[in-house]
Amino acid sequence: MKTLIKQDYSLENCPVTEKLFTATGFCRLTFYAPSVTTEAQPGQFVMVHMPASSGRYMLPRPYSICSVDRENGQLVIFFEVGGRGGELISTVEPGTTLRLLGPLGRGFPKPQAGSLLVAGGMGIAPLVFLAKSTTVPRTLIYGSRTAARMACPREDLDLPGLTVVEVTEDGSRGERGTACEIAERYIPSSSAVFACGPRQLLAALAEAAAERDIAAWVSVEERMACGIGACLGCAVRTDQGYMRVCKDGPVFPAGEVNLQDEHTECLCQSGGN
Amino acid sequence: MKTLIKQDYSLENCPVTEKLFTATGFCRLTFYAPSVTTEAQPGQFVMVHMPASSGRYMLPRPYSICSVDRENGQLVIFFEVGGRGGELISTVEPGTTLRLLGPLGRGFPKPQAGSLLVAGGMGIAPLVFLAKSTTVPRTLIYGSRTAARMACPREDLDLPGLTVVEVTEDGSRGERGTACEIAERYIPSSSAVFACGPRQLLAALAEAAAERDIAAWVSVEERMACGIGACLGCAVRTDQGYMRVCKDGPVFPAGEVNLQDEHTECLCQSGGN
Amino acid sequence: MSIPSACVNLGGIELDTPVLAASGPFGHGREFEVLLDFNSLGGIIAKGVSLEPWPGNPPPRIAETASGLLNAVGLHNPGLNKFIEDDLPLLRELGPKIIVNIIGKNVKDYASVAAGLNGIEGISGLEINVSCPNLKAGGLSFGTDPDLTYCVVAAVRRETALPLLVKLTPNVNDIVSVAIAAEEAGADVISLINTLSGMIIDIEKKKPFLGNRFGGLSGPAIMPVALKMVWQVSEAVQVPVLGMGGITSASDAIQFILAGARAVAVGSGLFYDPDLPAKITGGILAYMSKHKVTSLSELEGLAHTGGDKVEV
Amino acid sequence: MSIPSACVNLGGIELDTPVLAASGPFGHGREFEVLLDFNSLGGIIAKGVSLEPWPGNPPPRIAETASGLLNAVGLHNPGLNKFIEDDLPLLRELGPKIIVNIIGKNVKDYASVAAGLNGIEGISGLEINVSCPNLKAGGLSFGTDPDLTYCVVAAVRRETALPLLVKLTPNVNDIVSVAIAAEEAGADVISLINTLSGMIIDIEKKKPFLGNRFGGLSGPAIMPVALKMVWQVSEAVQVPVLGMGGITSASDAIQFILAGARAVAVGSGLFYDPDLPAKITGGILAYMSKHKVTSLSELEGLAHTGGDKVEV
Ligand SMILES: Cc1cc2nc3c(=O)[nH]c(=O)nc-3n(C[C@H](O)[C@H](O)[C@H](O)COP(=O)(O)OP(=O)(O)OC[C@H]3O[C@@H](n4cnc5c(N)ncnc54)[C@H](O)[C@@H]3O)c2cc1C
Ligand SMILES: Cc1cc2nc3c(=O)[nH]c(=O)nc-3n(C[C@H](O)[C@H](O)[C@H](O)COP(=O)(O)OP(=O)(O)OC[C@H]3O[C@@H](n4cnc5c(N)ncnc54)[C@H](O)[C@@H]3O)c2cc1C
Ligand SMILES: Cc1cc2nc3c(=O)[nH]c(=O)nc-3n(C[C@H](O)[C@H](O)[C@H](O)COP(=O)(O)O)c2cc1C
Ligand SMILES: Cc1cc2nc3c(=O)[nH]c(=O)nc-3n(C[C@H](O)[C@H](O)[C@H](O)COP(=O)(O)O)c2cc1C
Ligand code: FES
Ligand code: FES
Repeated sequence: MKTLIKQDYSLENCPVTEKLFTATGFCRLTFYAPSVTTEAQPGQFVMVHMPASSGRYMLPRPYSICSVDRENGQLVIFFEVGGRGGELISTVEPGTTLRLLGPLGRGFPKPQAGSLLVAGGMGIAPLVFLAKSTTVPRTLIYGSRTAARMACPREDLDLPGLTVVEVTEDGSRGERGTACEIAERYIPSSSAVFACGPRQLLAALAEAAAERDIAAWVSVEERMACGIGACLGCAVRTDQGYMRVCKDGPVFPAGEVNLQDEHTECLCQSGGN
Repeated sequence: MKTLIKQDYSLENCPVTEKLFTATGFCRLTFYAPSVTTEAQPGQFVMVHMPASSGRYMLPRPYSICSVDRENGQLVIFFEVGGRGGELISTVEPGTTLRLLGPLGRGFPKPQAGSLLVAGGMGIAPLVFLAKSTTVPRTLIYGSRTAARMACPREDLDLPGLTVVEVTEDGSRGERGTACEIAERYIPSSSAVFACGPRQLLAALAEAAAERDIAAWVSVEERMACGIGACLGCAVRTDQGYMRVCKDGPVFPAGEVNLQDEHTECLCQSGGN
Repeated sequence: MSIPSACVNLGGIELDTPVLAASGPFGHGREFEVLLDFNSLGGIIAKGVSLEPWPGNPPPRIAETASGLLNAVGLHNPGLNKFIEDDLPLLRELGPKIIVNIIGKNVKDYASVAAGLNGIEGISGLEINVSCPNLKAGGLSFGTDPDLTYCVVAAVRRETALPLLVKLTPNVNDIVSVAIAAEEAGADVISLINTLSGMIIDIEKKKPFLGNRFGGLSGPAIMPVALKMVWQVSEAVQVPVLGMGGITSASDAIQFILAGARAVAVGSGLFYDPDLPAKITGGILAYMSKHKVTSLSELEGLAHTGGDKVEV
Repeated sequence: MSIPSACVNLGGIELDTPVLAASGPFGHGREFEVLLDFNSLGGIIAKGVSLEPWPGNPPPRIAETASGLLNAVGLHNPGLNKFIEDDLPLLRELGPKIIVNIIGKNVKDYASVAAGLNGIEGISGLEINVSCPNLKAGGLSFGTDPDLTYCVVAAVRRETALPLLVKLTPNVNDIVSVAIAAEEAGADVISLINTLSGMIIDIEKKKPFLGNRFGGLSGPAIMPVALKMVWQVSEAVQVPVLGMGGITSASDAIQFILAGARAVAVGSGLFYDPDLPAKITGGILAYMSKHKVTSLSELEGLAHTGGDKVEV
């Protein structure tokens, strides 16, 4: 008979040690969270609970681990203040605490020399951690609609061995074009692709990599409730049926996950849990 | 044909100018609210809306006007932080604003010499305003369970012509007993009674005053939604059927309002608006 | 590109904006007079009026719940005659179209209220509230049964030539069958939803908090339930739908329109913010501009066909 | 005075505390292992299990609403065999009593799941989820009809000697008649409520947000609705009631007990705070001490008789 495997995440009250709005609407929060940092791997994420003082019943929100300082137990998340949850989280001041559940999910494999990292918009968050996890020669394409939304501070990307290619759709910073267009130029000469961003970007990259038989890994997002694999709320369609983004992902081999998910037929009239 | 009578209340964003916790759990908030203070009469109240930042859907809360400084447009409310609404309101800091709807309801008539004012607990709030509205000789009985809950600062009651009698149930401050017991001693020699506090207190005072044919006015509380007489949510049983505490009250002639309201038969299975 | 228009025709009632005040919270409008910009309201649905005065329920009548409001006012109203004498003249002067919500304890009462409003100036429509307790059926409401709903609506239809809205209760197995019954009986508009039945308990006093024990739940808490019913009913009936239940923003209102509502009503949201109708009307117009839509008919029910397939 | 005890007997199942994990949010418990003090949980109701694996609904499956959670997981589960092999062994080790929630697309399926669980160690009871779509009746759920409910419960009753909970859907006219049907068919406990049916719409994409369009609403938003149904059902049936729907505090749980519940279950509240069971159990004991009550049976349903009349 199988015995229980202890999970390696925990839910802890973690003090915020630093807050920075790196651009209008983009917030970088640092926590003292040694319970998370010791085990955290690039591509993993945390569920951030709402400030207790809000008194509101709201689900915790998933955010990628953007970087860790293991020695000092510091953990960084980086997010766009898009909705009510992000807004509430961005109001906390250093000194106060938030509950963090993590580290969660399966991260990226270790990048080899010649790896191509592709970030669309906030998809940069997990790729910063990934880029920092090695010093082999590697390239990061960081794409965004426009310069104002290129919120990740440039210093965060000044890493040994890392070539950074910036691209904006309107050409307001770096090259003009989409991350995908630029990436397609680099893919043929890359050893593997690691990507995070909008679904269309991931889908296009997956296709381009598959054509050339290059391994590709994508981090996907889905609405979550538990974040730990219990509720089956964060399903994504894969070759093996629905899998859980929070537990079986968020990083999947690009070829195994359905990235074009348009909704299909619906059976269940009454909703159904 | 009747024409519309313009109402004399308004809903305005009013800056908080001062905040004081007069005792643990008791908050006194001062607003700059000239739209309310010019017309406000003792016994009237305001509906205090929740801070916009709370983002929560919550009804505004009714609080008596505790005093006004008409010249400077200052309005004071004084409340016990009992529930979620009061808690939120008590978190606002001077400089921020809250929406106030007021002045609302019918207040007390003008007290003549020899009037007896009786306050039970937070019932003190409207009686401070009433006591301040005149200088004729008058007596205020201020009762509370215990000294720690006697939250109204003594200075607020140092008024020309006002005799203050403090009473606590445990004798920890002033006389020992209930406000009602003490009031019964004063009623025979009083010209009229003005009271605010728990229902049982009001009921007992109403009876004692009626026995001696002394006019008595009570301010009653009921759960409110609109505060302006529209929704019929704040009904209290009176001689003329249900009346609205917010519009027909909160001050009623003691003899006309049912102060013992125990619930009666319920017809409506489905709730019914 | 031409300027978007917020006008709609709600079952024969021309509205300048698709936002109405729902029956009840607004009372008879007088009290909100100074708080609200009446240009932003297409119509006002007066609080339920019965033939004779109804006393309403014992207090407390109001309780707050998580993102919701529980009320047990009990359809307290002054009765038809006083409504016509005291309230209607004032209502008429406010500007928006007036719709009178009518209630009764039996079919005849409903019909009599409708008849009593014939020939009275300034009424643009009637809304039948079928959520009233049916005294013959042990207090269960008419609106839980398609046949009873048909009876009430047909009886009122015989008495009035005014546009007829029928307001359904959500406390049912199958809202669609009730809506179809109402339509067959002559409804020009289906209004939904009324409040969900609920209660809370005072754990210190160890008894129900509300004087009537049970109350009706409104507010944002119920919005997903309301929206689904609007979706289902608008698929099943030909007449337009007036959607309501928990609307507190333009984005909420737009959800109802995309789900199939011709117009929306705001109830308990008014307690929270009397500027809501103005904000909603403004927000709908802004959305129309952004999405390059000039008439609300282009948005009505659009979510059923997956509106985004064509646009960028 | 003696120490209050939180033990209850729920239809033959002895629970150390009256707080259970509701079926679904908790999955099969494994993931919550490190987050939760299992001493504070009287029982765990496993997520719905069907005879064959069910794939569940297309994503997105989760949306947040005002004080509520809308889910359309679609009863995704690995099927009976895998449940017995993979999940049950782990569940058994957690400590609390295990109740298995069973689902089916027709009466036979329900019965087969029950039969398949006979003789398996470590199961203290079965909970029939009658909210499943009945494929024969166009997808309407079994639980909206008393007769269908009776059929399902009776069929499962014939297959099992375990205590039988029947979990009702709130999307009905009259919950009482369904509860009575379940009792007559052999239910030992009535569980209520399951989620309210609802939806939300993405106004940018102009289509329903959830992959399945419709979902089930849970969380504090629905608590008043749940509480009223517990009140009504507990008056009408002899068997105990397991109350749930929106419980996020001890005071919520106490409201359910005063309304007539023998025990309570916590569902989506666990997402918000895995410490809830501990806080609720602790809060109930504190309330019992304060109110000088040593057994929960003294509180069960007390609000029906106006419990405060005797005390000070
Ligand atoms: C594993 C994972 C890692 C993530 N990492 C980051 C990160 O590092 N930085 C960052 O900015 N965002 C990240 N996200 C997305 C982030 O979780 C959502 O933007 C956030 O939950 C939105 O919450 P809100 O309350 O601010 O907005 P809401 O009010 O909830 O919604 C605002 C918008 O966000 C979208 N949204 C909400 N939740 C999700 C979700 N789970 N997935 C996709 N879209 C969603 C909604 O569709 C809506 O348009 C991640 C998501 C996942 C699943
Ligand atoms: C005309 C009027 C004037 C008032 N003046 C004052 C005042 O000057 N100072 C003051 O402290 N309080 C006053 N109250 C009572 C005050 O409105 C309530 O205590 C307040 O609404 C509670 O809100 P909450 O969110 O803090 O508590 P909630 O979480 O809403 O409830 C906490 C407790 O307060 C009680 N409560 C809530 N609303 C009311 C209400 N409308 N009437 C009676 N009890 C209620 C509840 O029964 C509950 O026990 C007044 C009430 C009215 C009707
Ligand atoms: C205090 C109150 C009184 C109401 N009175 C009536 C009424 O008289 N007739 C009616 O049809 N609906 C009545 N309703 C229901 C509302 O019109 C509306 O259907 C419901 O509140 C849902 O909308 P909301 O969430 O915007 O409030 C009342 C609602 C409230 C809160
Ligand atoms: C994600 C999720 C999955 C659920 N799955 C089931 C299920 O499999 N079987 C069932 O009977 N109820 C299921 N439910 C309903 C819950 O058990 C519970 O009845 C409902 O959520 C109300 O309780 P709550 O407000 O505490 O969540 C599910 C609920 C949620 C939120
Ligand atoms: S969020 Fe619950 S399983 Fe992934
Ligand atoms: S609170 Fe609406 S009528 Fe008094």
